[in-house]
Amino acid sequence: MNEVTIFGLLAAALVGLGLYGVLTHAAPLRRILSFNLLGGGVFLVFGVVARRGAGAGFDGDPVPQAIIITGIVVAFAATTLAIALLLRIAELRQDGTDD
Amino acid sequence: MSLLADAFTVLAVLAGLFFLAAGTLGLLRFPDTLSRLHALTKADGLGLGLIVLGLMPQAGSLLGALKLLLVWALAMLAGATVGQMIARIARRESQ
Amino acid sequence: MSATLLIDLALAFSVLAAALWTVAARRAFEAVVGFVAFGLVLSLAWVRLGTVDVALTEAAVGAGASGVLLLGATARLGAQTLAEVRDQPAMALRIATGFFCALLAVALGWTLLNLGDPAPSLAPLAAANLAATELGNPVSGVLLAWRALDTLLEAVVLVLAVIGVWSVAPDGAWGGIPGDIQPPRRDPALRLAAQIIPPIGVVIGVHLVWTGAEAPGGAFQGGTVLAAMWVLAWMAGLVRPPAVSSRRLRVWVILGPIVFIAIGLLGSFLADGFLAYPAAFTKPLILLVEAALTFSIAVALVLLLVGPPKAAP
Amino acid sequence: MLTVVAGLWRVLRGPTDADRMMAAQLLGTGGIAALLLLAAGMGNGAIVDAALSLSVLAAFASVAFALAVPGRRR
Repeated sequence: MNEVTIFGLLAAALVGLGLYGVLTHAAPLRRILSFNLLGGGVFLVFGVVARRGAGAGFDGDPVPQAIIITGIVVAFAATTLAIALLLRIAELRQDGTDD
Repeated sequence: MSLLADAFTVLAVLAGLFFLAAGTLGLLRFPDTLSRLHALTKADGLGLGLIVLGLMPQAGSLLGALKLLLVWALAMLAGATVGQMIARIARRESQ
Repeated sequence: MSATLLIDLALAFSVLAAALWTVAARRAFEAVVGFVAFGLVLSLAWVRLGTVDVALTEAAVGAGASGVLLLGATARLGAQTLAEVRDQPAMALRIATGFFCALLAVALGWTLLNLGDPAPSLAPLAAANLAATELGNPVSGVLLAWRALDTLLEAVVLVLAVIGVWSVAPDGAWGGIPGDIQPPRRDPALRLAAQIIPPIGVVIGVHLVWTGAEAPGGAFQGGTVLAAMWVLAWMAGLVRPPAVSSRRLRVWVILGPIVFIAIGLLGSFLADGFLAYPAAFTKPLILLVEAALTFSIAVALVLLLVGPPKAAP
Repeated sequence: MLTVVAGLWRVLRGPTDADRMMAAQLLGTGGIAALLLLAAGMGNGAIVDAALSLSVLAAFASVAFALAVPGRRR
């Protein structure tokens, strides 16, 4: 048992949980949340790989780390876009029922 | 000297953890929102403050110690602001 | 059982609990609270994995910026989130889905536990390349020199996201002021905080970018902190974003990628190829790119958080 | 430190609405405390920077919390 084992299992559990949420939730906001959980799990997989690749005086392999950072930012950009679409749809729907 | 500093660190950090735990307990056990808020803000400021105070001798440099102080100051500011806002919301909710 | 093992177990358990809460919560607001908590503990987990750069990013983007965005969305959606909970799939279907998701998780976990030994690593290569960049932080080195193309595309993705968010604006509001027009908040405590915290936050943001060359930190983390400070002032009603049609604003958004590409093109004339740095100026050029990127990232994040334009110019 | 992390968990599912914000606030403080202790424990000064940015962003996020709640009439 070490941190690689623990967080590796956590990553797997998060991927499963996130996927379940994406598939079973009807509300778009909850799907977006679940999708981000799924993403967190995938990033953790990379993190575990980075940790296993520790060497050359570093705590972890810097290449997967850089990719995680890129991934987090891109995931955030995608989330904002999804939220903007969601809010706009909600707005249109409200206008429709009011008329 | 360093033994003294270490002892101080351990004591202060333990005290800080105690206050954080006490605040958590208060948040769980107190009957109404405002007294829970009361418990929280004290625990927040004092608990984190004591931990910061305890870790300062270990920071190694003046700059490092100042950084720790800044963390605490920011947390206090946020705590005070949010405490105000939560109280206002709690009052509105109870009306 | 050593102390660190206990901490790791507690952290992993907390992350999982927060994730479960996020999926299982009944109200959307509760789910978002769970998600913010998830980001927070996950960033502690990153620290334990020895990836402080990622921990910084996760705390800033994952918990901070995403949390604010999602909270704003729940507040604006209001009652609509309640109505949609009713059409959940049937119990049998949910159980089946759960089963297959669990199967996937077990398979993934098994694979992760049985990865080949010795672990493949690019760390020695990265270390060799790091010397050439004169940077002290391997992750920054990878982001800005070795895998610069990824980072450039990432910055472009942010610009595209801004365009995407703007494009869902109602036709009448195109070119207007982004975000809801808020009445200035009559909350003195908030006003005070929004006047005191941003100056400190800006210093911290710049500090994060600057130390990014030597220690964990960098353009994305620093840029997020800067963006957060501006949005804080916005939420307190102290500042208003410029209209979307403003040329100055648009220039700020694309400044980072433009500088990056320009220096990259420079590299193809003066050095080995596109995005390669001339050996003598590697570090100053990297710092220049980082500075420009920071501004653009900060502006882009602000615009993403504030949302599409709502009112006519 | 363990007590902080574990204790905070029970808070999140605690009482209701305004309380939930307090829980988040306490969680932020606990997270900062945990980061500072980790920095000392792992001997890595850079983690203090993480705590620093977390403390700025915690302020930011909790304000957003406070603004998000009054919009909801319960």
